[in-house]
Amino acid sequence: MIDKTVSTPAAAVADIPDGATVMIGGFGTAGMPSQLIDALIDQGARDLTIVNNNAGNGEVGLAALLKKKRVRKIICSFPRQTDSYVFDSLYHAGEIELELVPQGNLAERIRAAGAGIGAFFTPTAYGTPLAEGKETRIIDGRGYVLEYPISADFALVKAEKGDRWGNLVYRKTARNFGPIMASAAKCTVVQVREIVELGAIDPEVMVTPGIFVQRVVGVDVADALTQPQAAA
Amino acid sequence: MIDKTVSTPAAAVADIPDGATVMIGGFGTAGMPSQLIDALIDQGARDLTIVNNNAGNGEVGLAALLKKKRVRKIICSFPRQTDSYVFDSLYHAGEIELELVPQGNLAERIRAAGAGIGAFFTPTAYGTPLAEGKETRIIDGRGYVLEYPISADFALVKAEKGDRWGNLVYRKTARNFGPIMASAAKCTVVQVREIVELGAIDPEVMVTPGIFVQRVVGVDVADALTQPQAAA
Amino acid sequence: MKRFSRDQMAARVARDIPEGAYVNLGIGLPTMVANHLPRDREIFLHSENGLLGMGPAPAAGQEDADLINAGKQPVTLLTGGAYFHHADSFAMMRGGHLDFCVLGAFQVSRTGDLANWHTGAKDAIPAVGGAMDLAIGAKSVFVMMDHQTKSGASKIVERCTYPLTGVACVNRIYTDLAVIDVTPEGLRVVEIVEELSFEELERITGVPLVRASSPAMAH
Amino acid sequence: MKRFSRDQMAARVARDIPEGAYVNLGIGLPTMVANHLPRDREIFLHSENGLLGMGPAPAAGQEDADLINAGKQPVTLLTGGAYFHHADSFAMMRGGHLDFCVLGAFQVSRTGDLANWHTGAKDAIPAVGGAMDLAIGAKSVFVMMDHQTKSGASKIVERCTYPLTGVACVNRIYTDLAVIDVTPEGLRVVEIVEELSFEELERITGVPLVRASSPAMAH
Repeated sequence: MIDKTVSTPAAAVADIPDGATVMIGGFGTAGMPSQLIDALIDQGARDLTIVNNNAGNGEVGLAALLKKKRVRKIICSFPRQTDSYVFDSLYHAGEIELELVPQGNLAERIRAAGAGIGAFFTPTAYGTPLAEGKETRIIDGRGYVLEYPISADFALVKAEKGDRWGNLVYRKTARNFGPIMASAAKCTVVQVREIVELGAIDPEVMVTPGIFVQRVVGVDVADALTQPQAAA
Repeated sequence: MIDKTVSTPAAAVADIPDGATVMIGGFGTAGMPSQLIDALIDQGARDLTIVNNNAGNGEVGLAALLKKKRVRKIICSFPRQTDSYVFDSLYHAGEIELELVPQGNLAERIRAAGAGIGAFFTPTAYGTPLAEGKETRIIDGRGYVLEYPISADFALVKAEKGDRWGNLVYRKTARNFGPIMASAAKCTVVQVREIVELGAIDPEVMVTPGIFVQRVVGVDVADALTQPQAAA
Repeated sequence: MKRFSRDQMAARVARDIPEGAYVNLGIGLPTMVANHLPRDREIFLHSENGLLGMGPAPAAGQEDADLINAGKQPVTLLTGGAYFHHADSFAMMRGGHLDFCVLGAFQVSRTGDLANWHTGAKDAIPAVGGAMDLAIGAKSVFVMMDHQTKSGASKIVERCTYPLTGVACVNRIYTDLAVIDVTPEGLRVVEIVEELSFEELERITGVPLVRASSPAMAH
Repeated sequence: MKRFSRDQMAARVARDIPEGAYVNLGIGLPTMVANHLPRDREIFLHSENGLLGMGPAPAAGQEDADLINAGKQPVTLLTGGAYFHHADSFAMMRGGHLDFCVLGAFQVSRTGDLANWHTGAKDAIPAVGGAMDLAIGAKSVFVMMDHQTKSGASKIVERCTYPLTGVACVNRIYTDLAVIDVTPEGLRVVEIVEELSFEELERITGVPLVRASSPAMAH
C-alpha cells in the first residue's frame, strides 16, 4: 500500500541538503506553506536557492529563513514589499543574489520544467532590461524572448486536502503556484489542512494528481494561524 | 446580462466561413462534438483546415465532413484507424493534405496558441522523420525540436455542463482536447449535455472558465446517441 | 488649470469598458475603475493571482486570507467566477484573452512604449511582478496616469527615459488633462479637459499630438 | 527452440514494476502486463488520453463511452484516480514523471533507438499518435517484442532501418528469447530463455551482446 503521508513537518523536510534549490508556494501569504518553512529553518539547511513569487514578509516564514542567512539566491518576481525589510537589508548588503523574473515568465518557466519543455519564446519582457543578454526572435511580426525552465530539488506547497496517494485540492487563490511547483520539483512536500481518505477527492475535481507529490503532512491550520511563528 | 447560450447547433456554427481553420475536440468518439459537426456539414462551409487527434471514424461526424470533400487539410496525430476508410481513400487519391503531429506536440502546440507562447523546444520527435526540416537544438545535453503554436478560427468542443457565461466542466476522459482547444480559437463553440444556472459549477471545479468560450448550445445526449447521424 | 479628478478619470475609463469585457485592473489608480463600472453591466474582472469574476472587497470581518487579489487585498468572488493556478492565469493574459488591461505608468512614449515598473534609481530594489505580463497581456492596454510629474514634466514622452515595461503596447492614455489614443499616425487626442486648448495641451505634453478627426471629440 | 510465451513476457515485465510506480502500458502486447501486476501491489497506470489510476475493463454492459484508454477501449478508474486534459497528460509524460513506459516495437538499435510507428512502406498512411511522446516520456522505457520477425530477421539491430520513433530512448528489451538492457557498454543480456546459449542468442541477434556481470542472471 502506498502511503505518502508523513507525520510531521520536520520529518517531511529532514533530507533537504545544503545547496538545494527549493520552490516555495504562495503568493504573499495565501498558499504559503508556513509550517514547512518553519521546519526547514529548524532543520538548518543553508546555501539554498529559493524560488518564490516574493521575498518574504515581516520576520516570519520565508523572511525568517532569509534572516538566518540560509539563502544564497532568490528567484522571484516581486521582492520589494512594504514589509520586505529583511530581504531589503540583505540585498543592499550584497548578502543575497536576486534573479528577477516577470511573474508570468516565472510561472511558465516552472510549468515548462514540469512539462519537459526545453525552452520557450515568450513575448513578456521583450525589449525591456529583463531581456538583456537573452536570445530574442521575431515570430510572425512579434518580439519574443527565449526563456528556460526552472526546476527544483524540493517544492514546499500548501494545499487544502490531500490523500495517501498525494492527490491534492487547494482553496481559492491559495492555489496560485502550488500545482506547477509540484510538477517541477524532484521531491514535492505538501502541507494540507486535512488528510482525507482515498476517494474523498472527486477525480473530476482533483487539481494535482499524486504523481507530482512525494510527501503529504497534515497541519492544523487553526494552530498555524494563532500560534506565533517560533522561528521568527 | 451576458448570455452565451445559442438555441441550436445550426445557429452556433452559422458563420464559419469557407477556408476556416476549425479545431474539433475529442479523442476517438469520446468528447467528439457530433451535433456541431453535423451542423457544420449542413451549413456547407468548405476548404476547411481541421485540427483533430484523428481523421474520422466510419461515415459519421468528422468522417462525413471529409466524405463531402469539405476539408482541404487535416492536422492530426493518428489518421489511420480500422474504420478510417473515408480519410484513407481521400488521402490515397491525393484529395486531402495531412500534417502529422505527435499527439503530445499537437496538444502542446494548441496549448501554446492559447497561452501566447511564440514557439517551444520539445524533445518529442527529435531525431525522427517528423522533425525533418525543423529547427533543432541541444539543451543541457538533450535534443529538442522547435514547434510553433496551432491556433484556429473556430473550436468545436463537447462538454458536460455549461452556463450562460460559458463556464464548462467535462466528463471523464471526454475532457481530452476540449480545454486547450477552447483556449486556442478565436471563437469557441461548445455543445453541452446540460445548460446550468450560473453558480451551479463550483469555482474550484471549473475546468474551462467562460473567458475561453463564445457560444454554448445545449444538446440532448439521449437523442445524440440513438438518432442516426443524418448527414452521414 | 482645471484637471480631471481621479474619480473622473476612473469614470471615464469605465465608460469605455462594455458589457461582457474581460478586464484586469492594475494595482493603484486603475483599481478605482471598478467603483465606476455600472452594476447592471456584467464585466469580468481578472486578477493575475488566479481569479476570474472578482467581486468587491468583503464586508469587515468577512475577509478570507485565501481569497485575495494581485495587490494582496481581500476580495470576493462573483457567482460564476473561477479559480485557477498561476500558469493558467498568465496563459490567459499572454494568450490575448483579456479585452482590457488598465495600468498605471511613469511614462508612455509616442509609440506606446510603457515604463511603469522601475524608476531606474541605482539603489532601488527591482520588483516587476506581473507588470510586464499585463503590458502585453490584453487586446487593449489602457494607461491611467497624471499628465505631468510633480515637477511639471510631461509623462508622455518622445522616448521613455525610465526602464521599459513593454514595447509599443499602450493603446490609450487617460490623464488628468486628456484622453489620447496611440495610433500609427501618432498620439491622437480624443478628449481634453475643459478650458484647455489643443495647442496648450500639445505644449504641456512636449511631443506632437494629432487632432481627432471627429470635431465632437476634441475641442 | 523454446520461447517465452506472451504471458511469460508480460509476467516478466510485471515483475520489474515495483509498488508505487507510475506506468504507461502501450497499445498491443504491453497491455497484457496489466493482467500480471499483483493485486496487492498499488501501481498507477496512466493513459495518455487523460487518465491516471486506470482500472481493469468494465463488466459487460458497464462500459462508459466517456471512459476509455489510449487504445479507445472502455476502462474503469480506480478509487483515487484522476482525469485531466491532453496538455496536462502529455506534460506528465514529457516532464519525466512516469517511472515506466512499456512499448511494442518493430526494431530497437544497439544504442536504444526505437522504431515502432511506421514500417516505411510508401503507400502506408502515416499515423504516430502518442508513440513518440511515450518513447521519451518515462524514466525507464521498456520494449516488449518478438526477438525476430516472422521471416527470422533480428528485431534488435545495429541501426534501425524503419523510421525512428525516438533516439537512444530504450532502457530494457523483453523478447520471447531474452531480457536485454541497453547500457553505455552495449546490449547486456540479463536473462535468456532456457536451453539457449549466450553465443546462440548473439548469433540470432546479429549484433554484439554483453554478458551480465552477475553469473546468476545469464546462463
